[in-house]
Amino acid sequence: MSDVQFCLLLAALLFSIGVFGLLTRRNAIAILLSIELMANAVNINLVAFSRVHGGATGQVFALFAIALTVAEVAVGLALVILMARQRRTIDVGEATDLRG
Amino acid sequence: MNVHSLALAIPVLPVAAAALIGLVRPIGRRGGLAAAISIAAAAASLCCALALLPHTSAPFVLKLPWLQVGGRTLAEVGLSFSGISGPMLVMVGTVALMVQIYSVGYLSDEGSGQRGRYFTWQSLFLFSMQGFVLSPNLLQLFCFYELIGLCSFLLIGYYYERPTAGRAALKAFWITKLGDVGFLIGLLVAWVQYQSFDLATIARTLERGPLESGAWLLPALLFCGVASKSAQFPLHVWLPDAMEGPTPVSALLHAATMVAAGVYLLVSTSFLFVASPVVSSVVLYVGAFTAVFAAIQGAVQHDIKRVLAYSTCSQLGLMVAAIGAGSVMAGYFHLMTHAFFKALLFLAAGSAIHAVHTNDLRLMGGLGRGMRWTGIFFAVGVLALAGIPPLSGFFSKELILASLEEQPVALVLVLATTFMTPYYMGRAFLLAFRGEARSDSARHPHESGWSMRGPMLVLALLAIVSGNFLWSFGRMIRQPAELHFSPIAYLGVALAIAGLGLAWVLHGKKQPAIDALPPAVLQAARSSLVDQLYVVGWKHVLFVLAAIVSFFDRYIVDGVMNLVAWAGERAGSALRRTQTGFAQDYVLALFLGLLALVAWGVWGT
Amino acid sequence: MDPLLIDLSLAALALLVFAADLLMPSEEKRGLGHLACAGLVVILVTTFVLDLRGDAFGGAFVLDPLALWFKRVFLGAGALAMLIALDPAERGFARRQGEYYLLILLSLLGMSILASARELLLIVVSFELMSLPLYVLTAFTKSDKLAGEGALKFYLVGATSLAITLYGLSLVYGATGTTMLPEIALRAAGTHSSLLVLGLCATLAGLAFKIGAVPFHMWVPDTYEGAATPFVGFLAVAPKAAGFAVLVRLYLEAFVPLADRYQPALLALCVLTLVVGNVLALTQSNIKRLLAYSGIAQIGYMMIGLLAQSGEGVGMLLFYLAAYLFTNVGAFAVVAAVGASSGSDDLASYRGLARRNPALGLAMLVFLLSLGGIPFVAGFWAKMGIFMAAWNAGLYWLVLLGAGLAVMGVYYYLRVARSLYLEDAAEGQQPVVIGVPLRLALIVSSAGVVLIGIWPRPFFDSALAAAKSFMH
Amino acid sequence: MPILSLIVFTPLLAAIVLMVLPERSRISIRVTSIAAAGLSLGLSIVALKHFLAGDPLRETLTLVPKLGISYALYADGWSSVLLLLTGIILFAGCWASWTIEKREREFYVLLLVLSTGVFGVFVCLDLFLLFLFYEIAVLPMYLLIGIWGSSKRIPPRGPLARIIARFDVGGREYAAMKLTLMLLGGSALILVGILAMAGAGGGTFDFNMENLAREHFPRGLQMWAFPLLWIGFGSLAGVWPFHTWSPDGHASAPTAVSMLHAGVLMKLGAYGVIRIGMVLLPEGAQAWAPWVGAIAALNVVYGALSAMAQTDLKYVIAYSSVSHMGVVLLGAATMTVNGWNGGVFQMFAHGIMTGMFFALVGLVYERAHTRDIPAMGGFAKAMPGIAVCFTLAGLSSLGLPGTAGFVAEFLVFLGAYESNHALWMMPAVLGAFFTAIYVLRAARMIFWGPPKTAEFPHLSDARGPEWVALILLGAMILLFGIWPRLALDAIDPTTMTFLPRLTGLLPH
Repeated sequence: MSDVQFCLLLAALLFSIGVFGLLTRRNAIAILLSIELMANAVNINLVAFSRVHGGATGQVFALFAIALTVAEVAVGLALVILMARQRRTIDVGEATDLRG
Repeated sequence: MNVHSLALAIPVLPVAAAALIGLVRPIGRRGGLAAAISIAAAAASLCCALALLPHTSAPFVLKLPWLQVGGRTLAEVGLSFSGISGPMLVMVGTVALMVQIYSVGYLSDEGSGQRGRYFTWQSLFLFSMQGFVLSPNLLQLFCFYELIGLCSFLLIGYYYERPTAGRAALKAFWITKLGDVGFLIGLLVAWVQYQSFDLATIARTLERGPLESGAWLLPALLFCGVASKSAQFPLHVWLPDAMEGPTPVSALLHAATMVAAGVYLLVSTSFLFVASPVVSSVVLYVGAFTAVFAAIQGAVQHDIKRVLAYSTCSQLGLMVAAIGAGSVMAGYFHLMTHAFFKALLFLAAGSAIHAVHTNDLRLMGGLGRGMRWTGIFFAVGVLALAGIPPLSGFFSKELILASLEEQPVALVLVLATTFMTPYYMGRAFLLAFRGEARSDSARHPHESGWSMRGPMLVLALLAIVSGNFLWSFGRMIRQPAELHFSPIAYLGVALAIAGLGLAWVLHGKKQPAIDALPPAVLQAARSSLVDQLYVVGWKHVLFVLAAIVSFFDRYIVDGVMNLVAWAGERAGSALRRTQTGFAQDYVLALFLGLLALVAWGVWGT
Repeated sequence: MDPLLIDLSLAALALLVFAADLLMPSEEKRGLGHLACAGLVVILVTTFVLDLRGDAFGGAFVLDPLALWFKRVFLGAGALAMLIALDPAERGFARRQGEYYLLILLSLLGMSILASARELLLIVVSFELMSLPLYVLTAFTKSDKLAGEGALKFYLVGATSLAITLYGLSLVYGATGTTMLPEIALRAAGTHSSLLVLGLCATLAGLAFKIGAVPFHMWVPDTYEGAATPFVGFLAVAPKAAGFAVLVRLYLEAFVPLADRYQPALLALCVLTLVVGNVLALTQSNIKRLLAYSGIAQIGYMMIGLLAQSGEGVGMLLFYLAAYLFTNVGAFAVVAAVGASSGSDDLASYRGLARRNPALGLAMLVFLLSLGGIPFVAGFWAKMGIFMAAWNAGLYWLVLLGAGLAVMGVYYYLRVARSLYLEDAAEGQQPVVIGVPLRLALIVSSAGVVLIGIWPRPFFDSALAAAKSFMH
Repeated sequence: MPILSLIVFTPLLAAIVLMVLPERSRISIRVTSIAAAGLSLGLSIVALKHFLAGDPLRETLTLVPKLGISYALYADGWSSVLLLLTGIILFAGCWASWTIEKREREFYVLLLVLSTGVFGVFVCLDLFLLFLFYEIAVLPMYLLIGIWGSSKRIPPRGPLARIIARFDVGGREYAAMKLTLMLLGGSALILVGILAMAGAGGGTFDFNMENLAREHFPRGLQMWAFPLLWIGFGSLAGVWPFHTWSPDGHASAPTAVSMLHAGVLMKLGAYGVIRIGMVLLPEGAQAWAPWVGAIAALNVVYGALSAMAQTDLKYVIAYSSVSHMGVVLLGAATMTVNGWNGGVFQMFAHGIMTGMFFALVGLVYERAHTRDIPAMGGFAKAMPGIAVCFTLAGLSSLGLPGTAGFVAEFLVFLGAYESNHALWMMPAVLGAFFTAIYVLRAARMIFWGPPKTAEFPHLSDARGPEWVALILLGAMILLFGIWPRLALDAIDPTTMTFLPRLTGLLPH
């Protein structure tokens, strides 16, 4: 199997791990990390593809993606802190006042 | 004043009077004024009818398109004056006028507004009847037929605060309506078979040749209407109850209008019956049976008005039977004579009741002494009805018997009737006017005033002489009119006298027996079996059905609708549970959705 | 004119507000709101006076009638949201209100660019620029636990869907080797690589989250309930419109060659959204949740326009968005007013509103009717147009379903109308008083709803024209 | 002068005027609405005259050409007769609402808006506009019944008792909601049906009825589009089993609303079924005619029997409407000249008659404060005028000659007997007989007999403005019963223009 396919497989694996973490962990930080994992899977994809197609598009895309995820996580952490302030916990399972 | 406007005036005058009294409150509230207007109108209309009588040789029809459908005329409204309608108009006019005059005295102690209402209905009734008689086509006949039913409904229910009056009125209306359903369907059949409602047209079509099929349908359906209005078995049940109305009303109903309408319908459509022998024989036997059946009932009543009612019923049976046997002449002429003496009888009975304040024969007796005039009038009526020559009843009964010579069964039945009629009429007379008074009120009865006696006198004279109009009558309706004194005729007279004799023997003593017939007969006759049947059909079929249907509607049809709404709400609250509030469930849903999409996209198509 | 004009002026406005926020003393920050609002109105007006079209960055950014229509919707929503927010901001977070307006402006900037983006990277970036401020704004009232919770859920689902979108787009890029939409369309025409299909399905999932299509909708009610009402009015309209902008660009331009592959999936989403949205709204007792679910149902109707795969469909979608803008923002404005006076968003607090404040009651009735698709208000023509487009596209049974569900919708809208008009106010319920800006917002939105309802023709014409220019 | 537009929009203008009138000045509110109603009535008479004179009124104006929508009004024979009906009922209804106190202004506003919708449907040639007007006619009902209606709780029994209890059957809000939802559900079907016809051209829409009447739609489309229209419009016309909104709705609604709803709105449904469903989709109509006719015949008997079992006066009248609308649809299903003429005439006759009934029920209820028939009795002495009017209306409903009801029913029976299904005539005639039973029975229990309670003899008869409605409607019943050609001469030509489209397909 070619190295590109290898990369894709790796990315898919990474993505799935992220998904697993996202669904199983209750700790908000851990969840953020899992989301990070998924985002990184994307980056691997992009880099791999840019190898295939040549040109810099893929890498640029990847760089932007990294930047975006960072911003995203920053906001996320802010929200987690807010939760910690309000509820004295960062267990996502605790925040279930809104439902139905 | 030409004939056309005369003919027009006959129905228009009364309806104008009715409108005047009914709609103009000030007039309606003054009973006397109302009576005056109504009587004036009736008199005027009678005059017109009389003035028209000589012109029967020149029949004419006035028409106006009433329903324009599909660009052509579906039905017309109009007047048709002919030898058939001429005498009827006069008879109806006379009796109605007499009854109205009589009512002034009879209802003198009624509330004035009430009398206004009474005379409104009276005039309306006269209008409907004359309009009916003058109708040129089946549709118009039907319309006025129904109006007659309506008017009798209103008049029978005149004492609307008596529960019994209300019931009787509705019973009359419903049963006649039931028959009219047949009549109505008959109209549809007529249209489909003959493409016209016009009697003349239908007659012409028939002359050209009989229908290939279904010729019996129309007359059969028409006879339903006849039977209901003319109280033929088994649709006669309303007639006795109709006595709830004021006695003059009964006189009008039973002599000239309601029941006469049925027979007149039979007369004016007789050519249809001729065309189908089957139906004719049905008519014959129904008539004959009704005659006897009612006569038996009449013989056991205690209520004088009911006796008269049943006698009407049985006399109508005779007329119907005669027409069924093919002799329009006989039936129609009996209708004429009967109208006069039956009206007379009712008015006389009315004046007796007015004096004694009861209908019950058991509480009368000996009234003849106090009320000589009334007694005589009643006696005249009885004799006429019994068919004693030379009174009018004799002539018409002759004709009827003669017409039945080829019909042995019917003949026997009718002869039985001719024997029983004098018996129960005689019984009624003797119980009411002879013997000892059986109640205080009967001891010192006072004769009623001239406003009541006058009309009775007129009718009495007519009851005596009207038989002699036979020949002119025959000329008018263009039928051979001769009395052939066959053995049956003599037998008839003999039976009549025998009947009277029997009555005298059984009830002629000072303390007469009220019921002389064997108990078994009384039992049988009084158990109103037919009535029971109606009640069952009414209470235990119709209303049960209605209850079932409305339950079905409320709880099944409606229930389903509610069920749908309910199911929707259930689904809503069920789905709400999926919204758990756990963020990760949301994410999970997201991924499941993703998987579904991918699966669909990659392997879906 | 420069195609970037609108976006540049938005950015400038944002910077202006930012600077002013730094300089102004913390007492009269209210002025910022007026400034931002006025600025938005000015920009909105310029979009009408100047004839703007053209493209930049080698076609990566385009200003066609389609983009212009979306931008106007965003600007309108933004301006109205500002108006509604003025008073509550003054009351709730007077000192921080500068940030509030700034964030809304930034989000608007993101949307505005998004509407014009024809290049994957630009799409992603502007998409984020739109989304991040929304998370923050949701949690803006820091003291409110519910706001925090709503924001967290919104964020988690959003971040995840971003990752999924990115993943999908990366696959798309991989399969086609380009990020320019027209290019993608050309290259996609040949291939049927399952990689590409995988990619566009993943992308679809990501975007479905943004527009709140079932089953990616679950954040919607919670976020709406949690967030501050004035902001919800904005959140319920602008981002959804933006999501549709991307969907239109991607799926009706770039991925058209693969239409038969994603059409069934889209159809399934649409039907699910219609049914679930309506059914869930049946039994809601909190007006914000009710409007959230009904909004989901509305999204379902808009997706029908997408499914029609025709210029007419897109045009009707555009029209629907315009109608939805006025209707929904207006409805939330009323909710904001009532919530401010009664402190609760429960249906019970709407009892006898028609007597307590007839104008407000009537306005709410108008919005409800419009949501229910009743004649002579905007919503009717919106649904009608969508149905007609669907009919011409041969989606007969979808029309039947939609029409049937619309009746179900009327049921829960009437439930609100009932408490407005039929029930009498419980004692202790004061007459509702509303400030000038909110009243202005209400007047504008209800006027819009009624005008479109009575004379829809110009809107139809321009919407169809815009769509035509896009779907040649 | 755009007479038709005036007819249609006068009530709307009046409604707008009312909104600016002060709530307090009740007399000016009443006068305005009555004046508007009177104007519409007068103009509708003009419209009828125009048609009879041979130059029917017509107005046209294109609205949204891109969607093939145009503003086209046309008053043919049917329309002008139904316009007249609407005018009469509206006018009478305004008078009958004289005693409304609660939020009077809103009441009249909604009433007038509603009647604009009704007028619009009857004269509109453009299906799309027709649909708009239809919705306007239906929707105000929700508030009209919900706010001014009256509740009568039926203690739920039977298998579905629990659910029925949940929905507080008989409550006015339940009735209003049920009515609105069922009718809107119907309108959804109508919408689809209309789109099917208008979009049949493919790609473009054309909603103009006259153009559509020239088209010949593929049989397949007709086969499924007709039932949609039939059920859609039929649900408003009270077609079984979609009639269940009508008893509750009519019973809960205030007097004037019941008058308008039973008197006019149900006619919208029937009008739609014939004028749109049958005329535009002849083949579908032909194919479905047996069903339409059979269910209509069922309606007649079913409605009559249900009415017989009711004890609530308003329910009796409501069910009788169901039965009589069955007659209308039966006439339509016969597809004969007589049947159609009768059907349309019955729309008119029943409208007047049932309007009068509801007006009377309102009066009786205001006086006796009960609608429970067994609890009443002996009213004739206290209120002779009302008694007479009630009897008159009853006679018309049982089809007594001399009243408008007879002409209509007779023509329908005739049509049914001529048609391919002669036996349909039987249930119809039977239904008429049942009507005679329950109507007169009710009349007897209410007005005849001795007074049930001590205060009944002191109740007052109708007075002042209350007479207007009664006299107007009563006069109409008699006028059109005695001289039906007043309406029939207008109805017949229109029937003759439409019917050939269907009879052309008949297998004669």
